[in-house]
Parts: sequence; structure tokens; C-alpha cells
Amino acid sequence: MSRIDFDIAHLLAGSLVLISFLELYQDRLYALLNVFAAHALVLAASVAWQAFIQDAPHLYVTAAITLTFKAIVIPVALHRIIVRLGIHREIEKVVGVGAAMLAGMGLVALSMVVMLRVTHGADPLAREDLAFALSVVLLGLLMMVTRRNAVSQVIGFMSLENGLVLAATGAKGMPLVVEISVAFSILIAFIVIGIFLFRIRERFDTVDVQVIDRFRGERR
Amino acid sequence: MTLTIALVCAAALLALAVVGVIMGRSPASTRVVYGASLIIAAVSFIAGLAHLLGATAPVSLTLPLGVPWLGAHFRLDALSAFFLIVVDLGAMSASLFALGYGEHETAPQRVLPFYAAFLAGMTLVVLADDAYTFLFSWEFMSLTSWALVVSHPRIAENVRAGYVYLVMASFGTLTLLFAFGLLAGPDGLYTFAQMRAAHPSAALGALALILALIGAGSKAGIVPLHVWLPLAHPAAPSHVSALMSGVMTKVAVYGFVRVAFELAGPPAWWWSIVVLAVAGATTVMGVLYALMQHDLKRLLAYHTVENIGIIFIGLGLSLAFNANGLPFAAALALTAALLHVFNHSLFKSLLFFGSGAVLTATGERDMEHLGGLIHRMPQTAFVVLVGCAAISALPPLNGFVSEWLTFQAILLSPQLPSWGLKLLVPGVGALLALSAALAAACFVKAYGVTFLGRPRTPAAERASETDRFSLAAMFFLAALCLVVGILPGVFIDALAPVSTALIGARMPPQIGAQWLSIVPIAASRSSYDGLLVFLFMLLTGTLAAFAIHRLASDRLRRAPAWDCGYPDLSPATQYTAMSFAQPIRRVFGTFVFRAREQVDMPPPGDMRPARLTVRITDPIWDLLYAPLVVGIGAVADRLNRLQFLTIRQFLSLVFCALVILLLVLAIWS
Amino acid sequence: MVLIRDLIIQGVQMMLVLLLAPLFTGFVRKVKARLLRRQGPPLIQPYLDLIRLTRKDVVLAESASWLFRVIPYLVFAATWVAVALVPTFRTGLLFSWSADLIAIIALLGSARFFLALAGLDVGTSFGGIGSSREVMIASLAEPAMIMIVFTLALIAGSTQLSNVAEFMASPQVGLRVSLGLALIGLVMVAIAENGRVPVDNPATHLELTMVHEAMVLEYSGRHLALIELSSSLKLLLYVSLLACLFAPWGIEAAGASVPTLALGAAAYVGKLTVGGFLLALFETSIAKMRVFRVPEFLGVALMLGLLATLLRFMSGSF
Amino acid sequence: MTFDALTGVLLIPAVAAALLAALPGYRVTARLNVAATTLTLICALSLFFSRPEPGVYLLVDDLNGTFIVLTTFVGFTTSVFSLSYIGHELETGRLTPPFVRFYHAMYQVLMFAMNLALIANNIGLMWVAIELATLTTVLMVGIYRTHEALEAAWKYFILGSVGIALALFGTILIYMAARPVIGEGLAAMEWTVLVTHAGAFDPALLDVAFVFLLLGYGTKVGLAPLHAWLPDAHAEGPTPISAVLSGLLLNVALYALLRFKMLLAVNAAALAPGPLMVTLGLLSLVFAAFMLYRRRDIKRLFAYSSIEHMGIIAFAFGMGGPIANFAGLLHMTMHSLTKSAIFFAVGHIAQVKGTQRIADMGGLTETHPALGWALILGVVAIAGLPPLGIFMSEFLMVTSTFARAPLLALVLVFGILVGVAALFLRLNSIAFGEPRGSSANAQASYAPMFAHLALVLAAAIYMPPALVAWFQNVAGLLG
Repeated sequence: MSRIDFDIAHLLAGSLVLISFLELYQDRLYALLNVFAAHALVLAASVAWQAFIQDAPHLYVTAAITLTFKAIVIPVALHRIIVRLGIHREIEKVVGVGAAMLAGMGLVALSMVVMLRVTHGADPLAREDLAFALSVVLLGLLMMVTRRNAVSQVIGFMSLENGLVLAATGAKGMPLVVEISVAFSILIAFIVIGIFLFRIRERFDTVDVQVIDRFRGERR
Repeated sequence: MTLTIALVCAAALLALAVVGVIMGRSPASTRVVYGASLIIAAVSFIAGLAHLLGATAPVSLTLPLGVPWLGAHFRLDALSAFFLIVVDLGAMSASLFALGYGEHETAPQRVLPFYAAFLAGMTLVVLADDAYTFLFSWEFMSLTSWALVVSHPRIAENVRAGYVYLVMASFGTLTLLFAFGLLAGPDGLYTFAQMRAAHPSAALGALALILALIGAGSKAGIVPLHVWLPLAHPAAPSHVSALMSGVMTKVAVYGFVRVAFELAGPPAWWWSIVVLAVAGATTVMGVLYALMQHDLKRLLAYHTVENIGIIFIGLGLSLAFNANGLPFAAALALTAALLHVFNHSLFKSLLFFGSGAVLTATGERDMEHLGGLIHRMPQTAFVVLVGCAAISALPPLNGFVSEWLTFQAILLSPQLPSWGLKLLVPGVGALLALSAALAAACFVKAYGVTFLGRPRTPAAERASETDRFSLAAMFFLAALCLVVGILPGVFIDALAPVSTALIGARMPPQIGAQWLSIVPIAASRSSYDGLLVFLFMLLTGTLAAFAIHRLASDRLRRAPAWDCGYPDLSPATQYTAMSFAQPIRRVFGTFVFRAREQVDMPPPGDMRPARLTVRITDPIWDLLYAPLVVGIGAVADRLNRLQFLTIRQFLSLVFCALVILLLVLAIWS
Repeated sequence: MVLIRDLIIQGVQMMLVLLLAPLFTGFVRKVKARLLRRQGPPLIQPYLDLIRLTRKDVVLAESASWLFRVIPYLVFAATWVAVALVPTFRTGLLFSWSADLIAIIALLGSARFFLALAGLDVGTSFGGIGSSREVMIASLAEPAMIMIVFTLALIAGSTQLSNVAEFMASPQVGLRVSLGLALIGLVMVAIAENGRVPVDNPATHLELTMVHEAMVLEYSGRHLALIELSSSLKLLLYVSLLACLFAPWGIEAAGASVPTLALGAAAYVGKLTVGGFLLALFETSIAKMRVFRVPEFLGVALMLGLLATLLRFMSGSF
Repeated sequence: MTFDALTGVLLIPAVAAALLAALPGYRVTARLNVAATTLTLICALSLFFSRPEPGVYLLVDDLNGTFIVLTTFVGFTTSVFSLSYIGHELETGRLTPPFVRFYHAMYQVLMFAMNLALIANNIGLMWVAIELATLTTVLMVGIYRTHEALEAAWKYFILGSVGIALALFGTILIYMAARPVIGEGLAAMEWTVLVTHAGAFDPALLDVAFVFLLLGYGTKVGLAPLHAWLPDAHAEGPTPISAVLSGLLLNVALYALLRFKMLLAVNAAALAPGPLMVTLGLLSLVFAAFMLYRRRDIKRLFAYSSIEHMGIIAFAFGMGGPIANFAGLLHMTMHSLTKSAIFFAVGHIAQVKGTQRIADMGGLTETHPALGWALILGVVAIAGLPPLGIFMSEFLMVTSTFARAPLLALVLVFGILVGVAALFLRLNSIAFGEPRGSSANAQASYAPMFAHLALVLAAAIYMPPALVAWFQNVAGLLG
């Protein structure tokens, strides 16, 4: 594969990690939504690029799904949910931005260490991609853990899943990628619908504001 | 052949259990189950006896059951034959007793199936010849007896007793599991035959022995693993209590003997130190606990602990002699222990039957509410007296013989080279003597308060003699106690094959000795003739009676008892169990049980009664078990918070797990 | 022939002890009285008491059971058999092998067991107090005794009283530490077992202080006579035990001719006299101790016995 | 195409699901449900005799043969059980007819998903199947639509999704590891191919992959600290689903883990998966054992005991070796049967007592002897006491472990003991003591319950040689 292909793929994957950091940085919901849209956009581009350089046409489908579903439908839907349910726009954090950033750095470093030492067999592109993908996954998980708002947690989960798609598309000639991305889109749809149905305003932890402090499990 | 019969009997008992389930509440079920188990046990008893006396070679048999590639191995050798006899004798008498006693059972469907299964379990334990079959039967035995303990589930303390019992039993089984895992080795040689052949290293054998001591000991009730015993044994119906106390503990002893003398390989001298130390402590603690009780059945249960201690003293001595190349002394000690196993199974069953008879007659287990039963139930009173005399090791009854033999074994132990034993054995001897004396004291208390004196409650006043089946069973056992006492030689000789099989030596044959006396080592050294002593006492006693009645007066006047100037004293003024034990409590209890007495004496003119409150603490429970319970509770409370985390917190658990594992990878390679 | 002779000798021994026992008790009383500057009862007083008692009716408490009436005979039989097996003037008695020293102790133990039951049978508090204290004392005295027996057995290499006595008579037994300890221990146990001062006072009738007498408080007539007789038998047993173990001089070995036997009997009587005198002297010169001092007293005996046994275990030279 | 058993195992549930979704009415559909599971079971059994060659997507070998038969069998008995259970729920009005229809359809979908996950020859396909199974169970857990139920479902859903994501990442990594050796395309995701070439894979990549798979599928297995969804999902869902979850779904996830473990076992350079599984297993065992003490809800109690036993099983497979693996397989089978039997009993108990609070039941052996003794028997079995099957597996496990790694065995036994103590503590207050709660006689179907217990009993006493050979063979495969 030519140098330029490699560099572009590298650039896209790297910028995906960068956007994950941006997501960690946000403290307004709307802004977060926009950043996530960008995240999905970049992913779509990266997938398309992979489709191009691996000349695997079915990946274009994945790219299309990502673009329409994640970059447009979901953000809009979430936007409306926020308005409808009157979720207030502040993002409650468990740890401050700074700490989250530092943790994120650590995670990226960790994924680099783990991956780059790992895959000396595989071609460099895949190696880089995997490393970036792993960091995106970890950052997404970090976001789910450190944010209290339902919406931002959903977004965290979705960016996690973006990392997966990145990895899947990076894995050259991997079958079932499309199916998997479809399956995941369904999953996310479930989550979003769930949020809407169960009227989860603030957090995952409970199903309805009124029952936040009610009997949970076996609490006495 | 004999083995086949025994196995068939066990199978029949299991079938009987099913029958018990099916018949359930029907009125005939009691008669059917107990009658059938009586017959089956008798058959199996004969098989065992034939094998032991026939002194035939061990027979073994493998069935395609249990662990598939292993099969279920069974073996009947001298040792298992002897214990089979003990089990079946107990089973026979218990079934006979229960033919009458069982009629009073309110919920027979909760007793009958488990009773038969329990007997089957015990039989299978002594026949098993591989680790799986052994532990399977062992735990099955525990489980069925547990079901019998909780056969009256509305009584909270029974349920608690069952709980403690089951937990301790599982603990014991798991310990034995370790022992066998050790002996079986990594490639799983589970059959006892393979273990015999294996000859484990000294350290490994020692570990196995200690594990077996803990595992089997917890079932037998050695201190400090005895806590379940005084709870569980009394809770069961009396004939089952008799089986648990008189027989099941012996099956546990069997387990220990099997491992210690056969499977653990050649003994090292210091093994016996562990055993002897534990045994000595068990003996005295058991009897001291018993002295503090006023619940008749619990008192008996604690005496089981004491007698188990005596048995383990014998076993420990035998191990010591065996390790130091003194096979004949070892044979003596082992025979003493085994004879005591037999004796204890006799009189402990008898005494529990007696307590059962009292229970049915009065509905009371608490001695403080009894008294004067000798007038109401003379026959029961008589046989129980025999039992008490036997367990107190009074000549010419059987208890004395085995303790006498144990003393003889102790007297041989200066020959032991190792200093540790030289120091330990005399102490153990002293403990044994002490416990013998205390046991006598304890049974004076038990019998005197229960049967003698004046009835303390209307219930005791209304008591009536128990039914004929129960009496038959008790008289049978009492007669056996006497027979073993006056003809011990016969039984000692019968035990010869066992010691020959385990140690390679036996006691000198006793049948030849003059006047049927027993001579453990040499006539010049020591001898005892129960028969002659018995005849002498009979002779002199009757002689005196005859002479006095003939030559002097035989007139008799009834008059009120000497009241020291306070007429018509109420029965409440009699000595109670607690007050009887008071001197001994002050001597021993103050530092063992931290016993404290508080006297609340009202000033003159104050009409309220004076009060004496006695506070007794159980050191072993307080020091060993209570902390454990508290600790587990605390940990459970701590961890329980994890049930109530939020989803985000659970997610962070996952996240942390992931990060940690990745870090491990990053660092590891 | 030999058998018959042995039988006769055994019989003689039994009769002898039976006849001597009350006399010995009387003798001790007499000496005590004299030491207290009293006239004291005649020597034969115990016989007269026994005869009087046997003549009297038995007054039996209403609440007494059949056991209460059997026990005196049991106690008497056990004690008598026990004492019949202790060598007095001759070792190697016909039946001596039928019960060794441990068995003799156990026989006394069973006698005590039944006596304590009798104390509980009538159902008054006096009997109870007596038996409870009796068993408390016994629970310490018996192990002490067993320990002493161990010591002797380890020295003589036998628990067979005849053999022990013969060994003691033989020159090969020198002065030994363990032997001394055993002697002291045995004396203490003997005092306790026979309810003598300072452990108990055989003469008292104040219920709260007495042990043995309280137990038998309800007995009367021939029953009481048997009890009295067996307690004096027991006293005699311990004295003759001490005699044959620690003063084995003049005791005749098996197969001795009749005149020498007479000599042995004389020696025996002599020993009894000395023993009785010493006992009386001891009793008059010491005060009775509180009941709860007794455990300490007997604890000492037990420790002595244990120490002696330990020494024997350590090496044969002690 | 010719109808063979394999397609049957998949097709029957799929078709049945469609039918049940379409058909109204409880009586018919419930019967149909049973009929479908029966047919599936028959197909599965026929796999013994005619075993098709592994294809690109589907595969049957000894390993998943065990699981398939177990799954279809328990699926069958559970459908029989739910026949009476759901009927009762309808009467009491906890479920309305549309939900019952939904329930039956979902039940078949679940069966389909699990069978697919088991016989998939393709790691991607298996992943999809397991995700499907998760989603269906999520929906069924929430079916009562009480706050607690919805919350449990939600919790299950979120944690499950994260687990799925991690598992997928692991799957991708496996593919990455396989591609250089096998080449691109489906072949690099086929079990049959993977196992043969696993020796040449990049070991380090396999390690990372296994970490993700362990956490991903371990979430489904319910290993601590990934267990959080399990107790609530068991407690709040309908009891048949609790039975299926404990008895089957956990096994399916475990099966996936075992497959990947086999890959690593083949590769010499990769890290031994054993230690990881042993650690997680012991952690789950001890943790769950302690959690049992403070349980107030009977279904949650047994849910935690499932965690405990999954820990034991994971431990056994982690130890490896013929005996331990055999013990693990046996333990897994016995646990499925016993635990589902227990849940059958618990379901009826909760129905007659009208509550799941342990405090409100008591003296069960007096009010409902059959149920009470069945429960006792079940607990005795689950506690690993004879004469029931788990005793044998624990015997083999402990003895074999103690000879190899005494300290691990100590921890294992400690956990088991603590668990047994806790279980019987609770059992006492349920089965014994003063009777509490209603004593109305239950209209219950005891057949499935006692059938399971009978099998468990039989296993401890006599195992047919064919079965043994089969298990031993599988144990050998697991290395």
C-alpha cells in the first residue's frame, strides 16, 4: 500500500482519538452532541477510506450507516429528547475535566503499549488502527464511567462502539463487518428508545425520577 | 459372601427408606419399618460376626457405581467387620426400642425414611474401600442424621442444632476430602488398595493423619470440634440419639483408625503426641461440661465426648507403641480402645434409651423437673442404674474392663524412648483417672436427681413404666454390659484379628487363663477376673443379708424422713442437679467455665425469696466459634453494599477490571 | 490339698479382717480419748454397737426406694471383697490375682458410688449435701490414688498387690524419691477416703460440717450397722495397704508354714497398733479444715502422685 | 435442501417463534411452545447418531454436543414448567394475554439464539447469537413492567451491551491474529480452522484478545466483578426465565469462553488462560458465598448461588487437566439441572406464598411437603452433599486440586463451606420453623422438578459409560 493511503488512514484514526478527548472535555450537552456528530463523521470518513484502499465495497455500506445513523439521526433524536424531557444542559461529572484528561492520557498510553508491542506480525496500518481503536474504546468507557447524565453516557457508549467499528474496518478483509455495525446500530437504537420510554432524565441508575430513592434490589 | 450379605442388607435398608416415604403417615408404618430394620440389622450382624470370628481373609467387591472410571469398591476385613458388628448391634437394639418408643412419634413420616437411610449410610461407611464411596456414605450418614435432628422443625433450637451440625459435618467431610486428596496424589489413586500400596512420605502421612484427626474427630466430637454434638444428639428422637451417640461417633473412630493405621503409612512417633494431647483434653473437658448440665440428654451427649477422648487415648498410645517398635503394647492399647468402642456403644445406647423412656413417661428432659422415678418406673430405673454403673467404670461391669486395659497400656509406656511421650503420657493418665472419677460423680448426680429422691413436678409424679419393647431393648443391653464385664477374655480374643491385621501383633489369648481372668501381659504383672469379683460380691452380699436377717432382726418400720425440726419439707428442698454439682463447679468450673455464683439474700422482713444465680460461659465457643461467626457476619455486611451500587458504579467495576488486566498484560510480557 | 489350704487361708484372711476392723476402729477411738485425757469407750464398744444396731428395727423413710435397702449390702460386699484381697499377714493369696490394685480402688469406688446414691434417695437436703461433697472429694482422691498406684506399679513392675508387696519386702527396693512421694500421697488419700480429721470428722453430727455422716443420716438398724462395719473395713484396708507396701516386714510369702504364718499375723497386728496410734495422734493434733480447703489438700496429693509417676517415667533410678 | 437435525435445532424454534407471535390465546400457544421444545430436543438427541460434517457456519462436535443436549433438555422441561406457571400468572393477572404471547415468542427466540450460539462455527456468528440471546432475555426480564423489573432489565441491558462490545473487540482481535496465518475472509473466523492453526498465531495478540473475551463473555457468565446484572435479572423476571438464565444462558457464555480457551491452549507461547479463569472463579465463589448471607429475596439468593457455582466451574476449567475438566463439565451439567429444578420449586413457592421475601415464608415442609422437600433436596444438591451429583464433581475437583495446588484448594473449600453455611441458614427459615404465609395447596407441575433431581441423583450413583466416555473425550479436548 502506498505511503499516502497509510498517512490518511493514520490521520483519520488519530483524529478520532483526538475527538474522543474533546468529548471528555465538554461540559455542555449540546456541545457534546455536536462533538459526537463530528466523531461519527470522522469515523465514516475513515471507514470509507478503508473501503477505498482495501477496495472492499461492502464497507461503504458501513460508512453510509455510520454517517446517516450516528452522525445525523442519533444526535438529532437525542437533541429532541433533551428538549422533550427538559434535561438540564449541565453535564455532571464524577471527576473533573483535568483528572479525566489525565486518565485518558494514561489509557491511550496503555493501549499503545499493549497494542504496538503486540502486533509486530500484522501490517503497520492495522497495528496503528488497532492501537487507536483500543484507545477510543477505552476513552468511551472512561466517559461512561465518569459522567452522570444518561445522554452523555449513551454518547460515551456510542463512541466506544465507534472504536469497535474502527477496529473492525481496520481489520483487513474481515467478514460480517456490515452485519455487526447494523447489529450495533439496533442496540443503540434500543438504548435511545429505552431512555425515551423509561423517561430517564438524569441517570441510568433508575428508571424514573420518582423512584430514585425507592426500594432498589433489597435496600432496607 | 459375608460382604455380599452386608451389602444386600444396606440396599434393603435403602429400599426400606423408600417404603417409609411411601407409607408415610399410615399407622402400620412404624411397626413395619422398625421391625424390618431390626431383622435386616440382625442378618447383617450375623454376617459381620461370622467374618470376624471366622477370621477369614478380607473379601472385597467392586460395583460399577460411583466415579465411573473408579467404580465403587467395598471390602470387609477384620476392622470393618468389628465396626459392622458395633453398628448392627446398635441398630438392632435401637430398632427394638423404637418398636415401642416410635409409637409416641407425632410425625413418623419425618423419622422413618431417614432412620433406615441413616442405618444404611453407617453400614456403607464401614464397608467402603475407596475414597469416593467412603466420603459419599460418610456425608450421606451426616445428612440423614441431620434430617432426623430437625424432625421436629417447629422447635427453633432443634433447627439451630441441625444447622450447626450440618455445617460442622460439611467441614469435617471437606477436611477428610483433603486427607484423601493428599493420599490419592495428583493422578487420583482413589481406592484404598492403591493408597495402602502407595507408602506416602512421613511428612505427607503426618499431614494426612492430622487432617483425618480433624475430619473424623469433628464427627466423633473431639474437643474443640465437639460443639455440634451436645446440640444435635439430644435434639433427635431418643433412639436416634442413641444411634448418633453410641454408633455414629464410633463410625467416625473407624474412619480415623482406617486412615491412621492403614492408609497414612508407617507412623512417626510424634503423631501420637498430637492425638494424645487432644484426647486428654477431650476426656476431661467432656466430663466437666457434662457435670455442668441439667438436661439429661445433653449430659449424656457430653459424656460421649469424654468417652471418645478415652478411646482416642488408647489409639494414640497404640500409635506411639507401634511407631517405636513395640507391637505387643500397641496391640494392647488398640484392643483397649476397640473394646471401649464396643462398651461405650452398649451403655451409651442403653442410657439414651433410658432418657427416652423418661421422656415419654414425663415429657421432661430437664432433670430439675424429675425425681423419684424409681418408684414409678422400677424396671427402667434398674437398667439405667446398670448403665450408669457401667459408664462410671465400676467393676464388675464392662466400662471398667476397657479403662483398666487402657491403664495397663499406660503403665507400659515408660518403655517409649521419646521424651515428649515420657512427659505427656503420665499427664494423660492423670487426666484419664480424673475423668473416671468425675464421670462417677456426674452419674451419681444424673441418676440420683432423675430417679431417686421425691418427684419435683406433677409430671414426674404421674410417670408410668414404659412399654415392653423398650424394656426388652434396655434389658438386652444391660445384660450385654454385665456379660462383657464378667467375661472380657472372650471379647478380647475376638478382637485379636483386628489388631493382627492393623499392627501385626495381638494380645495373648485370654481363654486359657485360669478362672476366665484376663492377663494383658503376664500373670505376674497384672490380671483381673470380673467373673470372680462378681461372684464374690454376690456371695458376700447375700451371705451378709442372710446372716443378718436370720440371726438378727428383719423387721422394718416406715416413718417420715428426718426433717431436722422443719416438718413436711417440700420436694423443692431436695438437692438439685445444679446444687449437687456446686462443689465440683467451685473446684473446677471457676477457671474452666469462669463459673460465677451470685447470692441475692433479702434482708430480714423482706418477703421475696433469696436467689442464687450461676453464670457459666463456654470457653471453647466464646474463643473459637463466636469470633468466626462475628467475622463472617462483618464481611458479609461489608460486601453486601455491593448489591446497592448504581449502574455507573458497576460499570466502573468492569472498567477497572479491564484496565487492571491490560496493565497486567503490559507489565507481564 | 494345696488348693484347700489356700482356700482356708483366704477364708481366714477374710474373717480376720472382718473381726479386726471394728476392733481397730475402737482402738483408734480409745487412743484418741486417752490423748484427750478422757476415759473413752471400751475397745469392744464398736462390736456392741454393731450387735445393738442389728437387733434394732430398721426405720425407713417413706420416700426411700428399694435401692436404699439394697445399697448397704452392696457397699458391704464391695468393701469386704476389696479388703479381702489386700495381703495382711501373707502374700500370694488364692484369689489375689482376681483383682489388682486398680481393681481394688475401683471396688471402693463402686462402694462410694452407691453410698452417694443412697444419700440422694430419701430426698432430704442432708443426704444431698453429703453425697455432693463426697463425690467432690472422691473426684480428687481417686486420681491421686491411681497416680500412686502407677508409681508403685512402675517400681515393682506390676499392679498385682501380692507381687508389689513381695517386691517391697525384697532387698532390691532401696530408698527412692518416688517412693517417699507416694507414701505421703497415699497417707493423705487414706485420710480423705476414710473421712478422718482434717478432711472430715467421723464423730460429728452437725449436718453442715459433715460429709460421710450426712450421707448415711437416714440409715438405721442393720443397714447402719453394715455401713459402719464397711467404713471400719475401709479404714483397716488403707492401714493394711500402707503396712504391706511401706512396712512389708514380717509379711509371709506364699507357701509358708502355719507357725510362720502366726508370726506374720502377729507382725500384722503390731503394724495395726502402730498405725492406729499414729492416726489417733495425727487426728488429735490437727484441726478439721473447711470443706473447700479439702480440694487443695487433695490437689497436693494428686500432684505428689503425678510427680512421682513422672520421675519414674523419666528414669528407673528415681 | 434435505432436512437434517442441525437445521432442525435452529429452524424449529425460529418457526415456532413466528407462529407464537402470530397466534392468540394462551392454551394453544403454551401447548405449542412445549411441542416446539420437544421437537427441538428430539432433533438435538438425534445429533448423537447422525452428526453432520462441520460446515462454514455450523458445527457440531463433542464439546457443543454436550451443551446442545443440555440446553434443549432444560429448555423442554422449562417450557413444561412454564405451562402451569404462566397459567397461574394469567389467573392472578400479573401477565395479560398479549404479554403471554410475547413471552412465548421470545422464549422460542431465546432457544433459537442459544442453539445458534452453540452450534455456530464462526466466532462472529456466535457473537451475534449471544447478543440476540441477551436482548431477548432483557425484554423478558422487564416483562412484569414493575419499577424493579424495568430497572433490573435496564441494568442488565446496559451492562450486557458493554460486555457485548468488549467481546466484539476481542473477536476482532482474534481475527487479526488469525488473518496473517489463515488469510482473509470467513476462514479466519471458523472454529475448525482456527483451532488447527492457532499454534502459529501471534501469542501477544491472542492474550489481549482473551482479556477482552474473558471480560465480555465473563459478564454473561456472571463472574464477579462483572456479575452485577445477574441477581436482579433473576429476581425480577418470570421464574421460567430465571431458570433458563441460570441453567442455560450462563453455560452458553461459558461455552464461548471455553472455545477461546482452547485456542490459547493450542498456542504454546500465549499466556495460560488458566490463572485468569482460576482467579476470577475463586473471586466469584468467595464473593457470592458471602453475599448469600444477607439475602432477603429467595430468587436473588439462588441467583447469587449461581454466581458461586459459575465461579467453581470457571475454576475447574481454569485448573485444567483431565480430572478437573471432567469435574467442571459434570459440575456444569449438574448445576444446570439442579438450579433450574430449584427455580421451578421457588417459582411455585413464590406463587403459593404470594411473595418472594424469605421472611414471609416458613415451615414449608409442613404447609407444602412436596415443594418443601423438593427445595431441601435441591439445596442439598447445590450444596454439594451426597447422594447428589454435585458431590461427585466437587469431590473430584477438591481432591485433584489439593494434590496440585493446596492453597487454591483451601480457598475453594473455604468458599464452598461459607456458601453451604449461608444456604442452609436461609433454607432453615424457609423450610422449617413455625409455618408462615398461606398454606393453600399449590396447583404445580412437579414433573420437571423431580425429573431434574432424579437425573442429578442418578449421576452421583451411576453414570452410563457412553456419557462418561463422551465427557472424558471433551475433557481431553479442553486440555
